[in-house]
Amino acid sequence: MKNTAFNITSIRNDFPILNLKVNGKQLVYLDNAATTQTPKVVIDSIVSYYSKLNANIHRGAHYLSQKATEAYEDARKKFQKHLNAQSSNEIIFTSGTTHSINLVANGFINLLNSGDEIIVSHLEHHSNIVPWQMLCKKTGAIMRVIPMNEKGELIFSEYEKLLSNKTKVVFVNHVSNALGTINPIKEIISKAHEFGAAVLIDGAQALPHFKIDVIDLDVDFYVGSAHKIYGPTGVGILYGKEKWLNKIPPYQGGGEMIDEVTFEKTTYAKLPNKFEAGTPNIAGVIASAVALDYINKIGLEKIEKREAELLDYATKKLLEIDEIKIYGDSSNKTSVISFNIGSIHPYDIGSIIDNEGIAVRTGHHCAQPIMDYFNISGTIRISMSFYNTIEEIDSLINSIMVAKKMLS
Amino acid sequence: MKNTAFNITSIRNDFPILNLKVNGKQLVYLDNAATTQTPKVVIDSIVSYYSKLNANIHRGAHYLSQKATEAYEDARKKFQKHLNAQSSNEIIFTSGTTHSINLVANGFINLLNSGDEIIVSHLEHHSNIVPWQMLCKKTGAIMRVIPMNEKGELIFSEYEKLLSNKTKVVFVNHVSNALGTINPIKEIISKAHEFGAAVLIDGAQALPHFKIDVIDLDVDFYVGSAHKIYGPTGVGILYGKEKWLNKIPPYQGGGEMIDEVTFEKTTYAKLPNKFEAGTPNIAGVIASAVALDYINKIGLEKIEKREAELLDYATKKLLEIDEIKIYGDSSNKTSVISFNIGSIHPYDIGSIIDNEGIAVRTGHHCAQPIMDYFNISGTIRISMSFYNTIEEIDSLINSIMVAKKMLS
Amino acid sequence: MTIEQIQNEIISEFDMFNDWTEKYEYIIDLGKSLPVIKTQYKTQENIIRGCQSKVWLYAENIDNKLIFTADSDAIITKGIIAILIRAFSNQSAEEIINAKTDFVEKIGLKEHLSQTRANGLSSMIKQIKLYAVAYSTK
Amino acid sequence: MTIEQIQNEIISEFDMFNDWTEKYEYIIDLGKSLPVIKTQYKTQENIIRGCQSKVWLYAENIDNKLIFTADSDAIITKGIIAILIRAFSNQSAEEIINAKTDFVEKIGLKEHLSQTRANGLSSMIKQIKLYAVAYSTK
Ligand SMILES: Cc1ncc(COP(=O)(O)O)c(C=O)c1O
Ligand SMILES: Cc1ncc(COP(=O)(O)O)c(C=O)c1O
Repeated sequence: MKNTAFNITSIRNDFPILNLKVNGKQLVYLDNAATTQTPKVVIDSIVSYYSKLNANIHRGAHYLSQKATEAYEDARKKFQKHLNAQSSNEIIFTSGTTHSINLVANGFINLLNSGDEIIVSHLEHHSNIVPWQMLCKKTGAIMRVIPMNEKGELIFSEYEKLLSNKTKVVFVNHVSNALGTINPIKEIISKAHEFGAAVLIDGAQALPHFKIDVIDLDVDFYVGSAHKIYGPTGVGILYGKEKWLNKIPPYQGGGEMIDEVTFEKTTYAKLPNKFEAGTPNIAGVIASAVALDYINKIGLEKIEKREAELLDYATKKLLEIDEIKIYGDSSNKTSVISFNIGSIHPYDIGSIIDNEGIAVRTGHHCAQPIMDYFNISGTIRISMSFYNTIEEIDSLINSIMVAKKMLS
Repeated sequence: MKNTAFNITSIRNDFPILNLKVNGKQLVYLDNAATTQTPKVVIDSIVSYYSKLNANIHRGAHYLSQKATEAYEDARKKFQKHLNAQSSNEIIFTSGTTHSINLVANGFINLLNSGDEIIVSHLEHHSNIVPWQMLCKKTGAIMRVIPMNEKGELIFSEYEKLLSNKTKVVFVNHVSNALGTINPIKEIISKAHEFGAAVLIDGAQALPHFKIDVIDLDVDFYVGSAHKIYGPTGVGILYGKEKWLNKIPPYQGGGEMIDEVTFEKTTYAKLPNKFEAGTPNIAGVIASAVALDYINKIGLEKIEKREAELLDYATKKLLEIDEIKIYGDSSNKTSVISFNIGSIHPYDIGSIIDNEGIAVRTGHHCAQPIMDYFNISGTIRISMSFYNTIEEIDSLINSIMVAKKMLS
Repeated sequence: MTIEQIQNEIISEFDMFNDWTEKYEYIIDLGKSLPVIKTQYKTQENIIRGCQSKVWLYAENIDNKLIFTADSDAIITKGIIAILIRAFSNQSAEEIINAKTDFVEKIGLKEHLSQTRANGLSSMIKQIKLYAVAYSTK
Repeated sequence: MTIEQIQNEIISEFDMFNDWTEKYEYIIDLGKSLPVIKTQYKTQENIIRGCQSKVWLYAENIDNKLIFTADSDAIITKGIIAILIRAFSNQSAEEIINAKTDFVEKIGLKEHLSQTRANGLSSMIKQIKLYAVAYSTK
């Protein structure tokens, strides 16, 4: 049974790094959209893997290899269940969101003809732009962009106008990493399907915050990174509908993804191995499933609620600062706030508050098109996790006030 | 100062897993060519990363992000130094050997024309065959195969005959994973260079055993996996000459590998970032450098010597078994022995000795062409590391005798 | 006997073994006595994928009962498949489809007989059920 | 003064600060007084890559001395570059090429002024040295 109260002290104790002192000050980590911190259970599972289980998987007939294979395949089943995928064949482990997107984009090389169209949103991370640009270059397909408005929301009516029978793929993030905007992906997907287009949703910033149901969404591809959902670095998730994963060719060649190899001809393995060439990040994948268990034990509804409270409080407090401008004020957003103060360069504020132990991100957040839209070079971005506290937000505000004073 | 004696007890104590009991028996791990075990210092460095350092790298202006970036870039410098590369720009971190090879193979798409030739050896792992087959399919290039002899050695004179001005790339492993044969790569490289061909050496099975000097070898690309050199899973190394890395296009699109992104046009970052799209396996890369330090502290000459002793002993003992046939008896090989006993299926022996805690690999070892050459479906392969012991080899031999008896 | 009865019989037989050696010796013996598949069915199509050793499996429908024959190049695999055939052969398609398969764990096969990718043992059971499904819809 | 003398001067100035706030206030003040680059040189080519904020740096050769001017959109970056210019400007190309750069660590800039990829600070120093090399070979 889940307990109903949210015990912040006990939760913070789950994360060893949250006790760290930085420059003599208590670390205040508000850069969770870049990477989340790692609970002890996840770290322990890595230690346990290398101390008791380490072996190459799938290929071995010995005990360790079988145990490691089982743990690896159990992780796949956990992600399948978590995303409500129909089959574990639909879950591919990659090295990150970026790898997942490249794998899918590469898969469309032979499915696109010159003049076909693909649709991206103005809110994307570079990882969901560049692979598709590379694809356009190779195929002659044309990229169309769903525009955004001042609030940092996509303009749905413009999206509808872009769609046509020429549209073959639509790729949009579920949540914007730079602004926190939650996009209406269910509607985006169903509209695209009316024209027979496939939809890839970049869920890197959504998976840490709420429950995803790929069947309900009817999404064709859904991708994310373990390091953004309290798991280790070097692991990505790719959900793909079985029919799509069967349709697109393998991305990488190597061990595991083959059935038979001769110099004349190679036949590829079935799903999911077709897309998992070489030795995967075995320890990382197993630990990612432990991270998933961890957040599910807390409960994603509780996480969502907690983060909404933090967002409300931080927004209110920040808005009290003179000359602040928050970018992206959709009513539907995650616990991310992107802002600038007057004409002060975000880097100046970031550097100064860093001396107070406050970790925020400054810059373009790998989303230059959004910066171009607002005609700025970057923002200060705070991104909160359920383990952050009201006190931490107060520290942030105090430090910003100090920085502001020093800089004017 | 290095101590000169090889203290096996203290070395074995460095590896927590070596004390494991399997099916009630002491684990005897002889599957090191598949993956090596992980010393405690490496495990500790992962724990320490997630407890004190975890942050996304390169993009952040805050303390943790900078410290993590420094540790990551220090790891790059360690590999540079270890391989004697001229610049740290020549070291690219990937997710594994397989990824490294695919990255390079992809890079040649626009450099090959229909009718151009590429040369592979008969001794390759599937990871060094399939990506090139995919490349041939895309470019119309033709794949030529360096044949092997009964001893499991490449026939150099045949290689020389294959070379011509049509040859654009040669890719050969340094050491065969299935047989242990050490190939004469220095000669292979210099011959290829006479015809202006680039050479990729798959060093997955060489890096754990001896010192590599990329300048002395004059190799164009050299690749390997951290999980085979006592490091973690999910990390690969790619050395490439700067001129080649500048010539080939990026493999994946995403964050970090770009300079500027607009929807119209994207410019790519300089080396090494051009090839490291997305958040890398930060913890894994840092831990890989710790593994490198670990083996360098023991000393690769000492490791080579120790492993040669184990190889001699094991070969001698195995040859005493009736009806044994060892595949690959080059005088120049690493501590790998591939064999069969009479007409017994390797899987049968592997399964039985597994019950005695002995971990060996059975099957085609991702090298079907070698199996086809010997007209067998697979072998039993033992692969020894410096931490293995004479007593372990004795246990292996005893268990094989038991299996042999049960099976005949 | 019903499938369940046969499975229970197998479980009690395996219960008698004192250690893995006895069990393996038994499996090896079973392997030697496996009802051998006719050469004409030992084809590429009848190979079960996902096993480290080669396994051919074929089913015929005789008087509304499925008769399985099989072969493998590894003797232990042959022994395992002999156990599966004993449990499932000579039964109706419907009974095979509905049969439980957890006896495999109960006799400690899953534990001790490590398999390569996707567990060869489950591939075999899957293939047996697939045959039953195929025949039941004919 | 030689580059080394200037650098020592800077080090002793920085030694006097009691905490990071004083140091930063000083850097910010320096930023405000940075010898400003002429607009015509504030071009795309003169941008230093690898800094999170934009940095333009330009060098002129006047009487065999290199005169550096610079600008940045961030004030702290401006302050840092002002320190670098103080250390390296108005010196001969050769002296700049041979100058040590470890004073940056000694004044605790490397420690406290975190930079993005490839350390913006080292990019700046590299660019200064590159200018010197370019002029010395002309
Ligand atoms: C010679 C050789 N090349 C390539 C590989 C593939 O390495 P990885 O699976 O780590 O990508 C291996 C390991 O299995 C190998 O032994
Ligand atoms: C929305 C979005 N997409 C993609 C990525 C790229 O993820 P990764 O760097 O883990 O590949 C990120 C993270 O930076 C992101 O926020």
